[in-house]
Amino acid sequence: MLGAIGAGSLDDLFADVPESVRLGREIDLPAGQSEQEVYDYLAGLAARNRHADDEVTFLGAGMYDHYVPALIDNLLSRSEFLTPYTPYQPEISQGGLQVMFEFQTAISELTGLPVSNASVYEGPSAVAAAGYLAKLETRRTRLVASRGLHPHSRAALRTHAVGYGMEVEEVPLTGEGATDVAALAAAVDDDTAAVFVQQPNFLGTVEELGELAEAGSRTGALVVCAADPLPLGILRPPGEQGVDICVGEGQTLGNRLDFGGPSFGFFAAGERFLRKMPGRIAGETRDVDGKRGFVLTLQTREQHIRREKATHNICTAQALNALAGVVYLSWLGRRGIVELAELMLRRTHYAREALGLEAINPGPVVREFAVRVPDIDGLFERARAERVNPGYRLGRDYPEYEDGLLVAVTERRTRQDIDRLAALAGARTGVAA
Amino acid sequence: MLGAIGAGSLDDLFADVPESVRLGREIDLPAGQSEQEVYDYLAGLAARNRHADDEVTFLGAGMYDHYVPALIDNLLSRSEFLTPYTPYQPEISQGGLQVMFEFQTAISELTGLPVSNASVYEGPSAVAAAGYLAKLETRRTRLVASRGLHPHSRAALRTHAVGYGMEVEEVPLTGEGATDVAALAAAVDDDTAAVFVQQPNFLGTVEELGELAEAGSRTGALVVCAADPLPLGILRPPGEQGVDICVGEGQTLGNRLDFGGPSFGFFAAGERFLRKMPGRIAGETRDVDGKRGFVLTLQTREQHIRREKATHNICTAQALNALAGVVYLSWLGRRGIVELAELMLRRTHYAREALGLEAINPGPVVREFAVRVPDIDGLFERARAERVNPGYRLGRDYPEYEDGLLVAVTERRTRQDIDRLAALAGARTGVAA
Amino acid sequence: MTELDPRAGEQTVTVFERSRAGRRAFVAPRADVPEVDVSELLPASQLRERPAELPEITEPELVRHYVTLSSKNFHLDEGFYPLGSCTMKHNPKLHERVAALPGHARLHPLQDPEYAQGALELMWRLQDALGEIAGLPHVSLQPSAGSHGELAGLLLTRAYHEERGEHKTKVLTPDTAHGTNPATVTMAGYEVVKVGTAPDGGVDLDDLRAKATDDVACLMLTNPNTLGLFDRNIEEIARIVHGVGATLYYDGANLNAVMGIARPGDMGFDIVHYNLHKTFTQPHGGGGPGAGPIAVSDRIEPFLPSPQVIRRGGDNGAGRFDLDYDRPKSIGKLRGFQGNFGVFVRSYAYIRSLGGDGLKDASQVAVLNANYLKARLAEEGIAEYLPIAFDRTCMHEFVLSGTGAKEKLGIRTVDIAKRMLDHGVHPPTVYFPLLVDEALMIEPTETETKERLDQFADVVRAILEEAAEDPEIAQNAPYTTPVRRLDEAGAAKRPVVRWRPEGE
Amino acid sequence: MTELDPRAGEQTVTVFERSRAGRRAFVAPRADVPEVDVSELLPASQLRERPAELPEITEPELVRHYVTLSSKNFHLDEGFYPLGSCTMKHNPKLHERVAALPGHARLHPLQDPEYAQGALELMWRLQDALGEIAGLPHVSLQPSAGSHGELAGLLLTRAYHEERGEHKTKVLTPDTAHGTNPATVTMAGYEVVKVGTAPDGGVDLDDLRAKATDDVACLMLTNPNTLGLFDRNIEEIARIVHGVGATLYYDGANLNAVMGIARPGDMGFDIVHYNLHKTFTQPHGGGGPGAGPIAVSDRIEPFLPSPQVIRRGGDNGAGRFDLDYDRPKSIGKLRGFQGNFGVFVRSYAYIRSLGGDGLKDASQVAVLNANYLKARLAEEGIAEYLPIAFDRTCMHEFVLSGTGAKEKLGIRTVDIAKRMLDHGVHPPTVYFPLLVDEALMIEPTETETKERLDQFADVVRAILEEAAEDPEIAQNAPYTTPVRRLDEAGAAKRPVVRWRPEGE
Ligand SMILES: Cc1ncc(COP(=O)(O)O)c(C=O)c1O
Ligand SMILES: Cc1ncc(COP(=O)(O)O)c(C=O)c1O
Repeated sequence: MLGAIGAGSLDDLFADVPESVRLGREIDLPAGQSEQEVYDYLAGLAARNRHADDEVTFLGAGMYDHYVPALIDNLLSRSEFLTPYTPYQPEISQGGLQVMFEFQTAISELTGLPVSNASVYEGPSAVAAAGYLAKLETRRTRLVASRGLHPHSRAALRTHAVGYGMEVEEVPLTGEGATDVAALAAAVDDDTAAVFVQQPNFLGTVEELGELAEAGSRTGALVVCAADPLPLGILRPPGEQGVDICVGEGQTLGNRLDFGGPSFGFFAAGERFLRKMPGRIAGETRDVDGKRGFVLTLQTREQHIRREKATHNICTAQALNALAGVVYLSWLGRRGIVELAELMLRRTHYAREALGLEAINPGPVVREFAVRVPDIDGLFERARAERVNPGYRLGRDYPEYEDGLLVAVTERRTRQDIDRLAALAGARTGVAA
Repeated sequence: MLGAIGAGSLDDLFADVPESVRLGREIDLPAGQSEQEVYDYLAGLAARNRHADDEVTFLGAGMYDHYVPALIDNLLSRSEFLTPYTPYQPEISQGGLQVMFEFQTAISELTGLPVSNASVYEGPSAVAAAGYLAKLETRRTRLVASRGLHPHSRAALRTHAVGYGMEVEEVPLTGEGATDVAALAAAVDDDTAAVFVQQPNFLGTVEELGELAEAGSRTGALVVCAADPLPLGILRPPGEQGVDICVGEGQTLGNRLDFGGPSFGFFAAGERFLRKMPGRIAGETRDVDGKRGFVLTLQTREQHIRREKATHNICTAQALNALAGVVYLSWLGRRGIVELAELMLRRTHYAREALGLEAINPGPVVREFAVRVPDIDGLFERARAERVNPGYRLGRDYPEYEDGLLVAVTERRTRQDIDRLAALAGARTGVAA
Repeated sequence: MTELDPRAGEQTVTVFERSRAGRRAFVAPRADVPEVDVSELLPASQLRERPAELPEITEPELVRHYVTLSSKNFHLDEGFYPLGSCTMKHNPKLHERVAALPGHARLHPLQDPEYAQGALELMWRLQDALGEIAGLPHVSLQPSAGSHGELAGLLLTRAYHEERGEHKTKVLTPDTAHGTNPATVTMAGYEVVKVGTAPDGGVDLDDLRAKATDDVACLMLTNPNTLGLFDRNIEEIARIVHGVGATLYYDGANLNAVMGIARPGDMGFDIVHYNLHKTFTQPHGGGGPGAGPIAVSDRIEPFLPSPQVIRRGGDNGAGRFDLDYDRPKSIGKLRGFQGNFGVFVRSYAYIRSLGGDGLKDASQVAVLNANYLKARLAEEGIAEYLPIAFDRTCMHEFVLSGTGAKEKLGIRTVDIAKRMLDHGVHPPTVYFPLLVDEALMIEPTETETKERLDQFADVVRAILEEAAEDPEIAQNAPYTTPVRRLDEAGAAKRPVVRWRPEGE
Repeated sequence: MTELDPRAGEQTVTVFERSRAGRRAFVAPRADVPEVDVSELLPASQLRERPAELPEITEPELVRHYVTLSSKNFHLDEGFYPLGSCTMKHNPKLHERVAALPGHARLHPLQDPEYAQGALELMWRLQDALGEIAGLPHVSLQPSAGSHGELAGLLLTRAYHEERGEHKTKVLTPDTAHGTNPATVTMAGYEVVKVGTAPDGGVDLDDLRAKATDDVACLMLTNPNTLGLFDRNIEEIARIVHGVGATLYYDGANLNAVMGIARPGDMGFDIVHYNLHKTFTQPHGGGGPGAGPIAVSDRIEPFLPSPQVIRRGGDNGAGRFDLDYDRPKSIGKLRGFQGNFGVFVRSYAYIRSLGGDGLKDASQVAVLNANYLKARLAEEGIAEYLPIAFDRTCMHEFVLSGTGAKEKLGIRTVDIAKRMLDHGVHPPTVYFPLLVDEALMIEPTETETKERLDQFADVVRAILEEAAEDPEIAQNAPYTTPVRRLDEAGAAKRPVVRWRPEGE
């Protein structure tokens, strides 16, 4: 091959690289290994993690131990889905494009908003992307976020907002662990570009979304709701309650825990935001023979066309994870998502009662709830020794709940599991059936 | 749908089933469960098995802990390979048919025999199938088997031979653990249809195949060799040494342990046996447009065409497992199989020396060897407590080696593993490098 | 379009032809023991002189080769596959997941039972469930597929008779029997005697009575039979067969019709095989793997293959599972180890998923689907050309005859089948059972939807209508497949069964 | 052939259109807690009134739907995919296996570090390796992709300058820059200033000098640049940029050219992002996921995102890995949790498989393959129509211009690309970089064989020859794909971005 090129050696090909910036030595890394050795090494590392099958875990706080059906693994491992890149050539990418279109439809159904994109990175950066859209749309300078918004979402919003030159102000929770409507109403002013709430909120509280939206939009700010898509199977959709933009973390939809990623974020909004959305959007069209087909559409929003005028800089997103999401939703189906969400709902309330501890959010909750644990260190010590993980300690993110424990319940946590945690937490007995 | 049929109820469809043979109750089995529950239940059972990653295992004796490359899982999980049935319609089965053809080629290369079928069930029943072919071919009544043939192969041969009306006689091993050539020569007579040997034999001994074939075929009996296909990467092919039929267990070629199956058996033979082979055979041909293609060929041997005159009754075989086999062999490749077999060879000899115990087969061995262990019960007790599995105890199958231990070595057993076993077995030190 | 398709003439190449010297996918693990020369370790006589000509290819190209090949297969996850007698039901993807758990997939078959309790319990529970489903108490999971089960059945029959000092030489099989039945009879050292079929599609009782002589060892039967019909006379058949001291063998390939409805054991069968890869969902795999467990009555039990999976001691989970080799009357081993365990895991997952009532549902829907499709194919415009062979309520499958199409349209069953390929459905089993001229044997299974059945009926109608206009279309079909009709005769006449390098 | 293909006119349907009331795949686990009415647990205001219209479909039909859809995708495991700037290298299947290990895939991101030591060690080792490869000591794995890394880079730049009390408002990007660069600049609150390209394809130094004013915060550069050319003046560029107190940002999308050869850190870059999904093998996934870690020099380190993976205590495996949140100057979190860990597992598997010299080999072969293909495409019969944009030794990719074809043959780059679809190869990146008219940007990667490169050259030649005879063939291509040219303008004018039931 060198001959055809007219080069004498491989080195000749790098003649443009000035000597002074050449490495001049080997990269200082261990020598390459065979497949078997790399497998053994990484399996050895993996064995040093206590994963969700190694313990009974009530840990949630943004990612949840749901059962991922086997067909998702099978479909995602197909080279046809696994190994193409972004569908730039629609004629040979109808599979991926139609998946995007179906994904958009499912997200639109769940959120009650007419338009959805085909995924963004993940939850908290989706929240930040909504902030950017609010800036483009309103040209205002302030963002207001409920403390019921995931701490990571608030953090990501703050980080990104520095870039687009906005400030983020927080609205406290009530004594019942819900967003304080009055405080929200008070926090917005004519400079407020958007308000951010979460449904259910970080503590698992089912928020009065309509009231929040009304209060938050008082001065013309956009209302952004971060939502867990699974409870949306039984909760009134944000789009029906005055929410302009609904974003969220998609891990709960057929994605692995993966120590935090990759998963996907979703981004749905009212029709009027369609041309300001971030990320890829698939649209339906016809080919020259009149055949139905799908394309990447409204690309004039995107960085590769619009460059510095783009509505976002996102390029590579989470197509494979979003595929898992739409397959999962189709697997659950119209009735299944209701059954699953109701099971979670009932178990969540059962668990809160079974634990018999002081509830931080005593009102309606789904999938998660927060309690005060008098001897929280002791509980963790006892529980971990028995391979039970009681949940997420709120102290780091919420000094006001120093002794707070956030307990997540999914369809994988049986009543028996819950009773076990209750016993560890010192509850006298379980709840009567 | 019942309406279209003109039936009033589902029960009407079963009117032909006499009341007296109806079950009249539910099947007495636990109620059906969700995917998640079935998964949890079976995962719970699986967790009660100590598998090959749970311990350092030297267990072999017919199935071996080889590394199966990830691409095999990926390819085998493809619906295109996983979910068709036998390629009865060649126009829409070229994938499966070409795989068979490639498989046949690879087996033919390894065994040094010109024709191979596309798989039989597994090793020992492949041996039995060779017995049946010998009967069809020679119309003689006796079969002679070396005690170096896997005990399961000898057992399966005996079981099947009762059906086709033949007796099986055994030839002992020498004091060095090789088939006794003189005894073999003495055992064959004019009624002998076939002799059976194994390479390497059950103890890991590399047999003098040419001498055995010469002795065994003295009176016109067919020479059948059961072989492990992986060492054939460096061993002289049976087909070059007077062997008529080479059969074997294919698990070592990219198949899982699976507690014994499914794997595949292979069946290769001289050209003259082509029309007497059992099982499916793919052949190359052309379509009406002159395009190269593959079909199931020589089907007039098979049960669905020839019925009681078929050369075997096999129908469903091991297509998916054979696919793993040919992918594995292609993955190893021309040089890789040599490297792998040489690594096994060296480690086997290293291990025998390291153990420092009395060798039952002190001559050339590959992948496996047998030693006498003075306190074999003690060794197992010590080793199992440390999650080391020393190997296979020969006592049950070979009363003559009551204290015998068969130690298998693959590319997965490192020198460190071997030294650990040696230490457990009381060897003073490992071997110098 | 072909003239605009630059790949239309592309020829397939084998993986061997993709080989290029020096390439590789495999990398050897580090050599950690002394690199002794191979010639010091092996006798010269046993050293290979030149390497086996396996391909030299990189991982990406290897993956592409097999991915590309795979895409030339039609498969069940693509569309309708009503291959009669093969029960092409959907294999839930869960089954692949549980089979792949390291505790299953990486378990050595000779692991000490103490460390394989989970696997043995699974086998024990599967035996138990299968026994309950067939109504016969003793199960061996060992046989590798249906035909292996059949062989086991006849070896058991032989052992049973021999113990009683009876010498029998014949085995009866109906003329509708699957080819494995007579092939098995021969392999088991018996002579095949064919029994005729009555006008209603069942066993001809008179013929059976005439042929059921004292030297008959067994009648092999499937019920419903390969015509998809339940033999109403099954009790009388059992009486006749048992009357001459023969065993009654149940070919379980058609068990999918009757789970939870009627049990072979209750019908009088002594020995049953199951095709786990039909009734109890396996991935089909391009023709395997499968498993053919057998169940038997008390009198046959002593002869079952060795080892048997048993539970020792306590009843309620307290017991310990073991392999029992102490079976002095056993016919011995049929194969290595304990059978196709990976297959057992899948089938047991299936049984647990469905439960007792789910299995019955499955059979009912299988029968419903078959009858619905039969009704659709009995419509005008189809039935004239493809009349049903035996017009009764069918069970899980039914058989049409292509005689009408042959006579009236000039197209044969093979042409109809080939034209189906262009429509993206798999043809039924064709030219079987032999009894039916130009047979099409159709088994939709319960995992298909009404839309699929309707679509299939529409396809059949479309093919017949098209043939009425121009029979050559079907006669020369298919057109849209990776290759078209292949020269099978030539392949058999000058067999090329392996690739060889140019010039070799 | 179309007239003989009964499926030629078949229209695709969405999974929603396959829905039939009452069907399902999912079965709910047993309800084991009291079945309290939902209305007792949720306020009426928050109760959904009608269920979300998700499909009702069985598992087999669901599988078929997506398997069938998938087969409409061209993909890397099928054939050559020289999509410039995307580094479509083969992702070894091992990577999927190790990522799927339960210890990785089932690990909760908030697991106590004590019980996640393996994961943290992997991340720590990956950081270490990436730092060594880029020649910059401090790595954050957090950004989700390249563009996210870019944003992080500019936020770091801002934090750095702010700490020093410097207020800067502009960021320089070359006119060859990828679209994400200017888009990021805007999102990060800076103004974009474009720098021109010199006749040799590198940065126009004069223009750079003119625009490198005190209010410039950063120059974003990729080297080799998007023309596939290594900028020989990189040291001078660094001097100019650093001279005005700006940072030099390395867009790592093209790192695949220079691993083990030259390191961005040694070239003078302050901040680097890696596209793990390009250089360090990810499965591509139809457009993700990926990850865009960043590496920085000492002076930028204090501002890195939080948390950082660190090792506390002993050096040799004795240490304990932890997440460090105590980073007072940090720009904060860019996203949830610790980043795309599953991506890290794959990339680290890659780095361990190749080792230091293997990575260098990879870059060398990537460059060799690009230059070989460039040479093949510079042959007579091709180069007249598709001249290379900047004719120098290229690095891992190169850019052709379709101007010749447009003028001499009347076909545009888009036509060539569409006709490639019929040949079964993926077209290069087209119409980028903007600087080159009718651009074709070709990146073969090192995992391709010479045969693939030759085949691609043959395809290009065939298309051009064909166009010389009849340009309409390319102008109307493709012909063999599941759909043909699609109405993109119509799609954008009247956007239909979700399915709706009839009548809604
Ligand atoms: C009726 C019948 N009997 C027996 C068999 C043989 O079963 P197997 O293929 O499992 O050996 C089949 C398989 O097609 C069959 O349909
Ligand atoms: C040169 C260049 N820079 C930046 C990017 C953006 O990277 P990502 O897609 O990971 O966000 C790309 C991706 O295509 C690229 O090619």
